[in-house]
Amino acid sequence: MILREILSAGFLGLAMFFFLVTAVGLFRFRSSYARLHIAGKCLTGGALSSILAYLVVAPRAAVFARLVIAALLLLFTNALGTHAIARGAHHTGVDIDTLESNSMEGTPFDPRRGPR
Amino acid sequence: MRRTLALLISGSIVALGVTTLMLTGTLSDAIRPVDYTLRTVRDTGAINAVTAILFDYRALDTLGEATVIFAASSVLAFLAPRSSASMLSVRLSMLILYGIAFLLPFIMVFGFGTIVFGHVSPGGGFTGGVMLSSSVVIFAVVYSVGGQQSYVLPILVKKYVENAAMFVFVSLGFIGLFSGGAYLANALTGIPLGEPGSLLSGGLIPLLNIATGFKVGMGLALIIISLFAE
Amino acid sequence: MIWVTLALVTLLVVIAFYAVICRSVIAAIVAVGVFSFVVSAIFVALRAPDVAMTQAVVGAGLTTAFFVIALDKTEAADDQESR
Amino acid sequence: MLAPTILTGAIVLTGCAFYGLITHRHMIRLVICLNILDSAVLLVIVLLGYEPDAAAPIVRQADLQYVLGLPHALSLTAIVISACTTALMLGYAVRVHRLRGTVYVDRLTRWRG
Repeated sequence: MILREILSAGFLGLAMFFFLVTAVGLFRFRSSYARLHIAGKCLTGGALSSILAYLVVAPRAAVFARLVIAALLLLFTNALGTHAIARGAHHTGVDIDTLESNSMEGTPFDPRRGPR
Repeated sequence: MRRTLALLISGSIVALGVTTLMLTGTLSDAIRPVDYTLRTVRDTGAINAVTAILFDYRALDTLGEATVIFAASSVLAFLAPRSSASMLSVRLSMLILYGIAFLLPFIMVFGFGTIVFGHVSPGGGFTGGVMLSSSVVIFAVVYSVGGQQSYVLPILVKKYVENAAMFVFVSLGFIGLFSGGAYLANALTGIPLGEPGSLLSGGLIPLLNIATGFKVGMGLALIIISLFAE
Repeated sequence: MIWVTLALVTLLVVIAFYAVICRSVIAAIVAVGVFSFVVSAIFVALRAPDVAMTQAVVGAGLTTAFFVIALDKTEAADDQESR
Repeated sequence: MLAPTILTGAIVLTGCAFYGLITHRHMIRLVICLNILDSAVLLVIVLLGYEPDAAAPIVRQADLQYVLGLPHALSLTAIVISACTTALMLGYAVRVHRLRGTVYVDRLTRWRG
């Protein structure tokens, strides 16, 4: 019992590390594709780690099965969503070296000017 | 000028609220919850007290709520002209098309499961219906590239399903009236309640759950299709 | 548990401030989606799992889709006006 | 301790939403502010039934203390209704934009001859 709880705490620590890396990366990177990259990779890792942390202390078999299905679907949909957003950004003309502003205000959307 | 006025008004709202809170204490001190949850299980046979309240004690309110959804979808369908506008101008990649096709059955099964198991676990007709309609959103976004708005169900079929679910709900209420109870009565009409906690329990509650789920799902799907076609 | 809820309420207020203050509309829409998720987490802390599920599905899924569709419709016609 | 925190949060959210409702002129921003106001009201309603050290209102054992289920049912109805009204308001906004060419409220009130 003790071993499972220690393992669960370790997985939670791993998830915290992944989420921290994701947050830092989202603020530090300036290009859209780099931000999508860190959102697709490290966020999946963090979510999977936090699911694993509950998986090792799951009380019943039904909870275990649901968590496995949730983990598989998460692994699938996160990559799919990142791919869709990146493809949409590519089609609307966001370049690989277009840097975004990091300010709190955000830039007002101007359809005539466009990102390029 | 306007910003100053807004700051003044919202600041006075916050100050007034916090002052009232500090003067009167918290709400939980004033109102003591009475424990009637166990009585809910005895009365209706459903172990989820929220579903029991929604579909037994306050079932008439649920009927009115379904009417509100019906009215909203009617008004939106009246506003939208029947044009074949499409959301996207870019063709989606093969990865997304086949990935969503793999993913959609899971979403639908989850929605139907939430509806059917509504009286023994968290969930119910409203939540499951919204999940079903979100699968319609995915259909409309992903598979409506060529201006074809509803890929799986035509709009007319959605309307018929919505009306049929409403009819089933209303006529299930008449069972209680004909057997000597009130409208939408459950246990008073002599329907066997079953063992609490099993799937076949709660008398009329699972049937009303299913009818409400189809009603809410198809109503919200019609609203979404109308917003798309606007 | 109490500290988690306190942190969630603080996060909620910050997100609401950002959704009201920020300049671009699409940022406000995304902020409202995140807002709904935080509200549903608070509902879980208040022991209301039904309300939390419904809030997560409606607020973060359906309402965000409504907003994005409406913004797309209004801005597409703004481009034609070209004032 | 939990109830005053959430009540204060709801009051601040109300002030926030009113600030947005007064300052903004974009219709979709107004609908967003109404959504925030709605969520603040829902928090207070759900808090009405809360009791410390009580379980969620799904009866699995007979000797537990459960939170009140009635506010949950009412707020469940309110959430779905708020989704419907949001869709209705957005539909009107799109319609107004198609008819008058703008989504800004102060440009709508100007007389066009």
